[in-house]
Amino acid sequence: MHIVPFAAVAWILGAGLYGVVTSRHLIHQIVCLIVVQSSTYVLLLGVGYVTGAVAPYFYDVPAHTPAVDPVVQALALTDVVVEAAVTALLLAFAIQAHKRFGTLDPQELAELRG
Amino acid sequence: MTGILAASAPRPVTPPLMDVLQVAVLVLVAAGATAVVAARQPVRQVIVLSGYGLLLAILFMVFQAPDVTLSELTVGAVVLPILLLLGLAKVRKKEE
Amino acid sequence: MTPAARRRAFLIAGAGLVAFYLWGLAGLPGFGHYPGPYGTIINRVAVAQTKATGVVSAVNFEYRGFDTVGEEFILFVAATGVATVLRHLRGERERSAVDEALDRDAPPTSEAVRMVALIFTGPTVVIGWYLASHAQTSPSGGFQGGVVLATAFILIYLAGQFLVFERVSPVDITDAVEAAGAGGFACIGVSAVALGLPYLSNVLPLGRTPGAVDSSGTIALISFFVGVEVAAAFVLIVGELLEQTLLIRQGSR
Amino acid sequence: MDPLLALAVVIPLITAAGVSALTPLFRAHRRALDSIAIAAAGCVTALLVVIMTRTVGGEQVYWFAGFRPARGVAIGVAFAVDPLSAGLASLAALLVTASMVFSWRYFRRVATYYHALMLTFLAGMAGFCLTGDIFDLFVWFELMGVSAYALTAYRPEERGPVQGALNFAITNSIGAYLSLSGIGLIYGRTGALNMAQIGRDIAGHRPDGLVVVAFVLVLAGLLIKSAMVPFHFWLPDAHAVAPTPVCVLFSGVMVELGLYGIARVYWSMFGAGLGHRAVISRLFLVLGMVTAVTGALFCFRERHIKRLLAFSTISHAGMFLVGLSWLTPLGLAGAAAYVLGHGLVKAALFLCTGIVLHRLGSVNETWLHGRGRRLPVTGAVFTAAALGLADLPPFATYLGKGWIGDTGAARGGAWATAVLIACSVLVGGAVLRVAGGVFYGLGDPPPEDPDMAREASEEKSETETGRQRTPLTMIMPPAVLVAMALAVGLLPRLGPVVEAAAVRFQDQAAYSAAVLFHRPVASPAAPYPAEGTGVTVAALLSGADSTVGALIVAGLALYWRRIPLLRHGIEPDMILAGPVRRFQSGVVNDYVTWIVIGLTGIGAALAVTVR
Repeated sequence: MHIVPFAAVAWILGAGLYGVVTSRHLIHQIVCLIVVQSSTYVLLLGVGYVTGAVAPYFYDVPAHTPAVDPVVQALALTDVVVEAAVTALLLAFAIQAHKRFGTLDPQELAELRG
Repeated sequence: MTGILAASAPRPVTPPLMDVLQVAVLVLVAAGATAVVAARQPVRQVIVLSGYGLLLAILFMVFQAPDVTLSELTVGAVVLPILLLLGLAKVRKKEE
Repeated sequence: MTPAARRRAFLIAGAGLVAFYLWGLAGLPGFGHYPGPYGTIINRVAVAQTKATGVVSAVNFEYRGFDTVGEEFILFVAATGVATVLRHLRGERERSAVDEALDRDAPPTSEAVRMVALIFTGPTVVIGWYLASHAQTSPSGGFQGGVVLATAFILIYLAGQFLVFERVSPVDITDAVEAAGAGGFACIGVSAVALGLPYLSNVLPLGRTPGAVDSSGTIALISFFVGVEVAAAFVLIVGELLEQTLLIRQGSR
Repeated sequence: MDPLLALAVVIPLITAAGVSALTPLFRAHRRALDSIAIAAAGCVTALLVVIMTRTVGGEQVYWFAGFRPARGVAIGVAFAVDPLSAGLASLAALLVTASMVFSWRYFRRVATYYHALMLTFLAGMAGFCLTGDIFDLFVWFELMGVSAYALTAYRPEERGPVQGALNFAITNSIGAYLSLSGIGLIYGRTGALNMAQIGRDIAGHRPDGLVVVAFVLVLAGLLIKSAMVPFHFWLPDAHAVAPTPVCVLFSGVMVELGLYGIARVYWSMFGAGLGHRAVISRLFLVLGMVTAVTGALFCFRERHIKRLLAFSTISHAGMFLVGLSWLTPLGLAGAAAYVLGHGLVKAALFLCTGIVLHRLGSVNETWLHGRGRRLPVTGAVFTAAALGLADLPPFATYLGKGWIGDTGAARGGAWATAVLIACSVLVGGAVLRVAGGVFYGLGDPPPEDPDMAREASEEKSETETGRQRTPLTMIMPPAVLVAMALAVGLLPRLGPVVEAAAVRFQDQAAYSAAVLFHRPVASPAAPYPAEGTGVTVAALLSGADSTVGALIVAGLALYWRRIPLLRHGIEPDMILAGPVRRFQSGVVNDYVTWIVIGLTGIGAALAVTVR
């Protein structure tokens, strides 16, 4: 059990990178980039998890109940925003590229560019 | 919504059960990532991505992170796919 | 490199990288045994210090609030950048997207879709507002709330075509609102400096009962500004994309 | 605590939000917009200079929201500033101001977008320099990156910019995510995000897999940002297409920020815990050497002036890393002085290129040959800057290069010094070739390279071309920057001050005492006995050598076809055309593959040596 979450992290990272490297379609490539980043969420939240603990909300729980690490959750939230921002920007680039080059294949883009 | 809030409430979860649940979801997430990468047809891929976002949200719920669950649901499973679909719609229009 | 060569090179090197990464991951304390101290301390002191029961929000908007300032501006830059890249270009017909929406060749939205969209708009706004305004108590906060609010605008688009979307969110206004959201957050911090306190210090009364709507001082306020900023940013981005779509549909005839 | 530290980042952010909130207002009054932006940037520059002077006596620490650490455990975010970080930040602010002034008359049309993005870019760079928190570092790294991507694609109506921006954004984002993975790892071990605290926690244990992997992953993003071979491919693509005033920032300071990040994470976090100084030193040395040589070779065969300058930046980045690689105060001081001098002259070179583009409408060296005679002033400034780039004393560059050489020679690295001088000769020669050919029409135009010509001809729409006279707002900034490069080189007592700052930067114990226990150390301990920073004969000689060499190389390149024996010889610099085609393919997939290969190589090297 102890290694499963982290093995998953490494697997997701590898899969995402594989997608980025082999992709022949910019938007597909952007989605693969999202996968690469998703590995960092799993890593952060996995690192901060405490077995049998509650979520870090003390609204209806007595204080000092063992809770999981709130910091990594805050970091993951920031991470999600970054993901949204970068994806939107890349998507805009891809649309422009398609408008200028008429293709979304990185290979062809490079050839057209010379 | 309520479900998420419930997840944040103190539930005396017996670790073994939790373990099984977590391992199951983790395996699903890893498989989901592979599926997203493997889906080469962009529109289909975006649909798969939305499903992957849902899986991640479930995983974060199991990791006791309701906050991240919410953002992953809204961003990863809904808004980003919409953006990507809009982009693809435009690109497809051009190709015709 | 040819695609095949590239794939081969990656499979070798990538396997190495993953193995290397696993070597590091193996050094982590076992899953479920978070060593602390950071989170443990925060969990112990946060409620007393900030009167917020949602500790994640407390970290986001108080303990590590400065990260969130940067985060909001990352989103701000993304929206600005999307507008920069997708703005109407020289040579392209300058007709605004609004009148294009009338005669676009996509099939008009069916009544059913309109109804559903309209029905859902209200609840969406309510949920978004709830999330944005309860950062200090429950799992929620400006970011999630803002995104949900933005989706409400998308629903309006579904229901009423681009025409209404444009009318509900004219670019200039949205732009201003977004900037105001991001800038407002930064200015709250400055108000602390003006009072001689460190940047982003919690200058408002914290309230007595943890988790009450008036509790947690600036946390709730910041969360609100973040909500505004995020909602406006996403509306801007979606708006730009829609505009592009319509322009191209028009141009492709 | 000194509120200036926070304001240095907050002022540009609020100004950016303000100008874009008031967009409709500024449509009519563009000058007001320009003035506000320039004023904000200039004000930040002044702030940072003041901060730098205040930090000479010891690190300045600023705890946001006032959460000071208790018993050495930090629960808030801190800025921890020392002279070097403040100095680099003020260089960034200065260059932003300069390029804003330059832009006063440069762009045909300009929306508030440009100013907002420039200001957020500045805020990102300043925050990156000043922060003492590893995740905060990541946040400002991303803000810097996102602004840079958007600025690269500022002219999306052309083919180049979008493609360059895509390669830039994808490679750098992957780097950022790898760095974040490293941060997650180290957090899992130490449960801390404050760099000083992490450093204390991992010090004293034998470095295990986690520490090594975290180090390499955190390094990944910084190596990509600092364009180390083989992580550098994005840089020429981005530079060739970004608006010239933006290139000033990319080359002048953004790449150097990547190197600063490497130095920061090494000396504030990993240094003590990682140990194996010899291994780390060797690693940095090899990376730097390969980068310096590759950059110099590719630089020499370029005809597209902006790309040529971009490759020279890669070469210099390599030299800076060589300076760091000796791990000595003098090496770090040399790198710092070199970065400062290089930033000033490189910015001037790019601005002059912008003037050429503005007046003559091209950046193609072959086409421009002799046509620059109409721009005598620009030519003079460009030539002066080129000489500065070739380490001509008394430009600040020669001091930096000299110190790096001294400390290297003291550690049996004389051969490295020789290689670095050779690189300076090649790079300086290439730039002087441009100066002589374009502005004075010496020799023959270098042979045309069709692809480069096509690329260079795309630059037209960036600015209103064919103007009759150069506006003062365009020629002043480069002239002032070159003058400053000279002045810095002539400063008395520059050496001791910079070396003292370097010693402080490298003393990890003093850093964590100042950050975690509010006990700034007055006189930090140097890991090595301090070495002389006087104006050594060796420094003067090496500077003079590389300048003379550069002049000779430039002359050879210009008059190659007139040397009798070699008249029918092949073009020396076209030999490289093949490799450039193969590696600089422009396909982002290739670039990512190279990143993975490079990281795996570094990881393997450390895995076998660090035990």
